[in-house]
Amino acid sequence: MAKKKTQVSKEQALEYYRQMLLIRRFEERAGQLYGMGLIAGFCHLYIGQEAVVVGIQSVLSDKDSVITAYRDHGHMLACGMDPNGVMAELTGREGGLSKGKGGSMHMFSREKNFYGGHGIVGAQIPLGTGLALAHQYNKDGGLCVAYMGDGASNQGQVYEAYNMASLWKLPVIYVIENNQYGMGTSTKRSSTGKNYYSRGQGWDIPGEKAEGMDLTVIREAAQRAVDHVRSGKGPYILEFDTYRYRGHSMSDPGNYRSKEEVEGVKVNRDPIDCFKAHILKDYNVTEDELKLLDKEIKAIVLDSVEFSKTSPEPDPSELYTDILVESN
Amino acid sequence: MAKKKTQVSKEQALEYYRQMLLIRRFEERAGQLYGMGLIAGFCHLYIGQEAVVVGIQSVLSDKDSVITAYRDHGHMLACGMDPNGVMAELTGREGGLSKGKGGSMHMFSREKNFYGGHGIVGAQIPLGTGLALAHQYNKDGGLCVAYMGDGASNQGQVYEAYNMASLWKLPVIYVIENNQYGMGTSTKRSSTGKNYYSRGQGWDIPGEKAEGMDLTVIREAAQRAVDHVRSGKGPYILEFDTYRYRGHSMSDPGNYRSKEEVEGVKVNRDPIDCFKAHILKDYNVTEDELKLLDKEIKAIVLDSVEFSKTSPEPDPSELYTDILVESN
Amino acid sequence: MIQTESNDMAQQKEIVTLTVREALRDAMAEEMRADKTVFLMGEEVAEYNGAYKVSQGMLDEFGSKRVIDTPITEHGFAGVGVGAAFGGLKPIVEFMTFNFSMQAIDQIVNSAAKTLYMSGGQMGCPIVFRGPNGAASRVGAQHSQCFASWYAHIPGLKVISPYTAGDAKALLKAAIRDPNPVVFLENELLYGVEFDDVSTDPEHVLPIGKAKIARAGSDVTITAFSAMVGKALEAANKLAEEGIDAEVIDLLTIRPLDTETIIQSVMKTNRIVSVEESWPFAGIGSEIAAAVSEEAFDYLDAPVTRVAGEDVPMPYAANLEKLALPQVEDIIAAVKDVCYKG
Amino acid sequence: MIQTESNDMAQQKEIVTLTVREALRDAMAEEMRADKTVFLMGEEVAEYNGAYKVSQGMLDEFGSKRVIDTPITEHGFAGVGVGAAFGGLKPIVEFMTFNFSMQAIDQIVNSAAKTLYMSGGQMGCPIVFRGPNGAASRVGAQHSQCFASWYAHIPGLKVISPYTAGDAKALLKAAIRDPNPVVFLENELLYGVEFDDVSTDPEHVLPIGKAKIARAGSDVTITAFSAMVGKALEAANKLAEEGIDAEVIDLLTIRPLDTETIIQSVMKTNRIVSVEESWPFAGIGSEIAAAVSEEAFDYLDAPVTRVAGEDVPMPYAANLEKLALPQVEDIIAAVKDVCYKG
Ligand SMILES: Cc1ncc(C[n+]2csc(CCOP(=O)(O)OP(=O)(O)O)c2C)c(N)n1
Ligand SMILES: Cc1ncc(C[n+]2csc(CCOP(=O)(O)OP(=O)(O)O)c2C)c(N)n1
Ligand SMILES: [Mg+2]
Ligand SMILES: [Mg+2]
Repeated sequence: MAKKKTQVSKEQALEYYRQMLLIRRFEERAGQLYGMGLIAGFCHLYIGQEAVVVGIQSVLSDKDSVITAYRDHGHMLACGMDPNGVMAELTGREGGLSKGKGGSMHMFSREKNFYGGHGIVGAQIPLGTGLALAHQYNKDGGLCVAYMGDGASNQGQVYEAYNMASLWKLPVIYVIENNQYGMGTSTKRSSTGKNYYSRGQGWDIPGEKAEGMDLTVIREAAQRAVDHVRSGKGPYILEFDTYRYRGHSMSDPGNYRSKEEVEGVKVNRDPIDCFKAHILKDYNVTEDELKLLDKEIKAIVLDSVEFSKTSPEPDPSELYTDILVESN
Repeated sequence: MAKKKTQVSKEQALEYYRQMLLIRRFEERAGQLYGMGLIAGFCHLYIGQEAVVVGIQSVLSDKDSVITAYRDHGHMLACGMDPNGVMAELTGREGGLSKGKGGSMHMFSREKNFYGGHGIVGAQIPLGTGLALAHQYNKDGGLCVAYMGDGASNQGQVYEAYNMASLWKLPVIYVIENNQYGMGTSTKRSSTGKNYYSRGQGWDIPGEKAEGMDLTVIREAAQRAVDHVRSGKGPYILEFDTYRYRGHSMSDPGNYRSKEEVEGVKVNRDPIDCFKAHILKDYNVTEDELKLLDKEIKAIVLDSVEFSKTSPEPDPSELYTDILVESN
Repeated sequence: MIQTESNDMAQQKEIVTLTVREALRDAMAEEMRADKTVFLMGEEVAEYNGAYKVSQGMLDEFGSKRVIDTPITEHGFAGVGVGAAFGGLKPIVEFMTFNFSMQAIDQIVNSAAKTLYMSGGQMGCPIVFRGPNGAASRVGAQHSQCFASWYAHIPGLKVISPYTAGDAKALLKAAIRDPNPVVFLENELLYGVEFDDVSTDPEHVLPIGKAKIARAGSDVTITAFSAMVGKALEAANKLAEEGIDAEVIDLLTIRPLDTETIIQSVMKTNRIVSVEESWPFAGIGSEIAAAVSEEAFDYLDAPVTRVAGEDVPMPYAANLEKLALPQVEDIIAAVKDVCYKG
Repeated sequence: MIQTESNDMAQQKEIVTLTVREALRDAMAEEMRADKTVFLMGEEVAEYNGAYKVSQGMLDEFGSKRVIDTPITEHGFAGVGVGAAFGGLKPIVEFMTFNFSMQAIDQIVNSAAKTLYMSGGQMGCPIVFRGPNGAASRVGAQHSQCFASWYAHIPGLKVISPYTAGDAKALLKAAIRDPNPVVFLENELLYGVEFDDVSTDPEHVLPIGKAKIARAGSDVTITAFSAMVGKALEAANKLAEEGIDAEVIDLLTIRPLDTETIIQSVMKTNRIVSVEESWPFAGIGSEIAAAVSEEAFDYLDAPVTRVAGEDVPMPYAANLEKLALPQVEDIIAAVKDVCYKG
C-alpha cells in the first residue's frame, strides 16, 4: 500500500512539535513584554491555534505565499522568519522586521513569501487572491494560502474574492481559523449558515471543516487542499475548529466566555499536548529529546527578548523614509 | 378546494396587464425623449422585465416598502407614482419627483413607500435591509422588497446584508432580477455558483428561482416569499429569469449578444404578450377591452411627455436647497 | 481632571465632572430615553459594552432591540443604518474606530449625505456615525488615520469633533437630534480624561456649527479640535509665560466650520496658527488658510501657519510616533514664528 | 482639436494629434508591450473594450490573461490588484468611474499606500488606479464626485490628473513605470477631445510631480487641473483682450504638488486664483492657499482666491448642473477681483 503523502518521519514530527512550541513560548514571552510595557498598542496572541499554521505550512512548498491578518506572529515563525526580528518589531526597534515602523500587525518577508500582517479585518483575502493571480500569471507553480478568522468570514470582500478566484481558477487556499469568537462575539451571535467553509458552495468552491487542534488532521486536510489547487482546479476552503486561549488582544479580559470553557479546551484539546502524546507514543520520541528541544526553544525566545530590548529605537530620520519607493 | 391566494379576478388581471403595458409604453417614450435630447445622462430602460415588478407589487400591502437600483422607472410606476412626475424628473424639470435634481436614477416617494432609485450597484441591498429593520423595530407589519441585478449579486455588501437579515430575522425579500447581463457581461462571465438565490443557503436564507417573464409564476413565487417573511421567519430570496430588450443604458448598442438571442426572447417569452394571451383565453377579455386600455395608457404617457416638456427648469435658487434639513 | 472655563455655566442646572467616555454614554442614554426611535448599533456595543466601553450599561438599560451588536461588516451595517434612517428611525452607528469607516464610506457619502438633495428634499437621513478617530497610542498606520478633512469635504454631512466631556455630551445630543447625517469624531485617548464641564440637564445641547473660545487672548489665534485643543491650551499657557497672549479656538464643529468666529479672532490678533493631528495636505488647516485668506487677508500680519501631523503613515515605534504627531513645542514654535519672535 | 503650446516638442521624435482616449490607450498598450508584468483589469475593459472605450482593441492585442474583465466588485478587485502588485506584477486597475472607488478605498489607502512604510521599505506596491473622475454630463450626484483632494491627502500615494492628450499619455506611462501606487484621475468629457501634442516615442514620459506653464503671463497666476485647464485658458484668452495677462499653470500632478512652480509664478504675478471642479472645503484650492500663504505671503498683493464647484451634491437638471460647475465667467470674475479690476 502506498504511503500516505502526509505520513512523516520522526525528524519531521519533531520539527512540527518544535515549531508549535516555539510559537507558544514566543507568544507567552510577548505577553510578558506587553505586561512590562515594552510592547504597546495592539498585540494579538496566537496561543492555542498553533497547530493550524504549522500544519498548513508543513505541506507547502517554497514557491507558495502566505498572507494573514493581525494575529500573525505564529504565521511568521512558521514561515521561518527570524524570531529576533519579530520580537524587535513588537518592541518597535530598529532590528524589527519592519524597522520598528509596522508593529505587531504589520510584518512582511518577501524572502519567506510572507505577505503580512494586515490590520483591516478581511482585507487580506482579496490581497491573497491577488497573490494567487500573480502565481497564475507568472506560471510559477505556487499557490497562496490566505488566512482569516471566523469574524472576518462575514466581510463582503471575502465573497467578492471567492467569486473571482473561482471564476479564474486561481491557486489559492482560504483558511478559516474558526476560534469561535471575533473579539467578544461568538460565532453564533455573528454569523448564520451551518459553517463557514460551505458558504463557498455558492461560488462553486469546494472545502471542508476539520478539527483544528490536531496537527495530523490539519495536515491531511491541507494536503487535500494543496492537491486540489495544484491540479489547476481553482480555490479550496479549509475551516478549522480551533480556539484562542488568551483574550482577543492584550487589553481584553475575555469575560464573554466561561473559565470552564477555556479550561476544557486547554485540558482536552491542546494542540501541543495532543501532538506530544502522539509522538511519544508513535515515534518513540523520549521525554529527554523533548526536554532538549524545550531548552533550545527557550534559548531562542530569550535571545529574541534580549535582542528586542537592546536593539535601538529607529533613527528619527526613519520617520521620513519608506513613504515612497524612490524611482531610479 | 380552497382558492389559491394568487388567483385573481378579471379586474385584477386587467390591472396587472395595464401596469405592465404602462411601463412598456412609458419606457418606449422615455427612449424617444432621450433620442431627442430631452433626457440626458444615464437612462436605463426596464423594457422586457415588466412582469417582475408588477408581479411582486401585486402581492404586497400598503405597509411594505420597496427599494431598487437605477433601472427604476418600472418600479416607480408599479408603486403608483405619478407618471408625470417620473417623466419630468427624466427631463430634469421642476415638476419632477425630485424637482429635477435627482434624474433617472434618483426618485423617491415616501407616500408610496418607494425608497429609490440608487446609482451604486448593490448599495440598495443594505439600505433595504435597514428599511426592514425599521419595519421590525416599529412592529408595523410591513416588509421591504429590495431588488438587485445579477451583476449586483456579486457585491460583497449583499452578503453582509444577508448575514444580518438572517441573524435578526428581518422582514425582507431580496429579488434578483437576473436579466442575464450586467452591462456587457453575461452572468457566465461574471459569476460562479449554480444560481444566485441559492448562495443564500450559506446564510440559512431560503429562496427559489422562477421564470421571470410569466406574471402568474412570479405572483406565486412572490406570495410564497411574502408568506414566509410575514410569518416572522426572516428573509427570503427570489431570483427571476428575465431579460432586458434594450441596451444597458441609452448609450449601449448591446453588441455583446446576438440579434437572434434578443429576438428569441421577444417572440417566445414577452411578458406582456404571454399575459395577454392568458387573459384573452382564461378571462374572456376581449380585444376591444384591451384596445381601450391601450388608448388610455397612450394618453397617460403622452400626458407625461407633454408635462415633462412644459414643466419649467428648476429655479436657480434650488441649487442651494435640500442639502441639509433645516433643524427647527 | 481638566478644568475648563465654561462661560455659560450659570444657565445650566448642574455641572459635574465626568470622563468623555461617560459623557458620551450619558448623551446617548438620555436621547434614547427621550426618543424611542433612537438606537445604537455597531461592533461589540452591546454585550461587550463597547470595545472602548463607551456604551457601558446600555444593553442592560435598553435591551437588545435598541443596542445591537453587529457582525464585523461595516459596509453592510452602515448601509443598514442609513436604510433604517430612511425608514424613520434615528440610528447611532458606532465604528469601532473611524479607520473602519472606509469600508462603509460609500454608504455614508453616496447614500446618507446625497439622498436629501437627490430626492428634492423628500428623504432626510437622521443618523449619527460615531467612534474614535485619529491616532490612539502605538496602533500603527492602519489604525491611526484622522478623517476630519475627508468628511468635511462632503456637502450633506455635518462633522463634529469635540474636546471636553461637556461639549462631547452636548454636541452628541445635538447630533442625535439633528435631522441630518452627522459624523461625530471622538478620540480614544480622551475617553478616560475627566472634565469638569458636564451638564446633567437633559435639555442642554450645544448648537452645531459654533466654535468656542477656549481661551481668550489678543496676540495670536490658535485653532484646534479634539485632543489638539488640550495641546493648544498647554502651549498658550507656556506662551503666556513668555508674554504672548494666545486666543485658543476650539472648533467643535468642522463642517459647517464657524469661520465667523475664526475671522473675528484674526481681525483682533492678526495672526493665526491652525493645529490638527492629521496630515497637512488638503486638511482642516488648509481650509482655514484659504478661508482666512479670502475673508481677512488685509488683517493678516503673518502667514496663516499650519501645525499638522507629519505627512507620513503613522509609525509604530514610540519615538517615531511622537515625532509624527504635533507636540506642544511645535505649536509654540509656530506661534513664535507668526509673532516674529522666533 | 485643441492646439497646445508644448515647449519641448523639439526633443520629441514625432508629435501627432489624438484624442485623450486614444492617448491613454496607447500609453497602456506601449507599456504592456514593453513590460510583460503590466496588465489591465476592471469592469468591461476587455470584451466591451471599456465602458468608455479607453481600452479599445487591447483584448485583441494582449489576450484575456492581460486584459481582464472583472465582476462588479470594486472592493474585491482593487484588493486583488494590490495583492498582485505585492506579488510582483504591475496592475492597472480601471474604475469605471472613480465614484465606485469608494467601495475600494480601504484597499487603496490602507493596503496600497501604507504597506511600504509599515514594512520598513520591503513591500512596494507598483499599481495604477485609473478612470474617469469628477463630473461627466447630467449623471447626477452619485456619479459626479471629484476625488482629487481625498487621495492627495494620503501619504504613500501619487495623484495625477492631466488635461491634454499628450500629457495624459506621457504621465500614464510614467505612472505605470512608477514603483508606487498612483491614482490617475481622468475626465470623461475629455476622452473625445483631440490634442495636437501626443508623442509617438515610446520612451517619452513626463516626470511625476512637475506642473507646467500652459500659458505664460505676468499679471496673475491661475492654477487648474484636468478639464478646468481648458476653462482657465479660455478665461486667460478673454482676459488678455481686456489687458490682463494671466499665467495658467496646469498642475498635472496633484500629489506631490509642484509648489515650487506655483510659488515662483506667484512671486512674479503676486496674485493667484485656483480653479477646480470639486467642492471647495479642504480641496486642492485650500491646499494651494495654505502653501502660498506659508511660502509666498510677502509676495501676495491680493487674497489667494478659489474658484471651485458649488458646495452641493451635483444636481441633474441642465441649468442647475451648469450653475454647480465653475464656468469661464467665474474664473474671469475671480481674476478681476484679485487684480482689483472688478
Ligand atoms: C474592518 C475592521 N473592522 C473592525 C476591526 C476591529 N477588529 C480587529 S480584530 C476583530 C475581530 C476579528 O475576529 P476574527 O476574524 O474571528 O479573528 P480572530 O481575532 O478571532 O483571530 C475586530 C472586530 C478591524 N480591525 N477591521
Ligand atoms: C459600485 C458600482 N460599480 C459600477 C457601476 C457601473 N454600473 C452601473 S449598472 C452596472 C451593471 C449592473 O448590472 P446588473 O446588476 O445585472 O443590473 P442590470 O443593469 O442588468 O439591471 C454597472 C457596472 C455602478 N453604478 N456602481
Ligand atoms: Mg475569531
Ligand atoms: Mg443584469
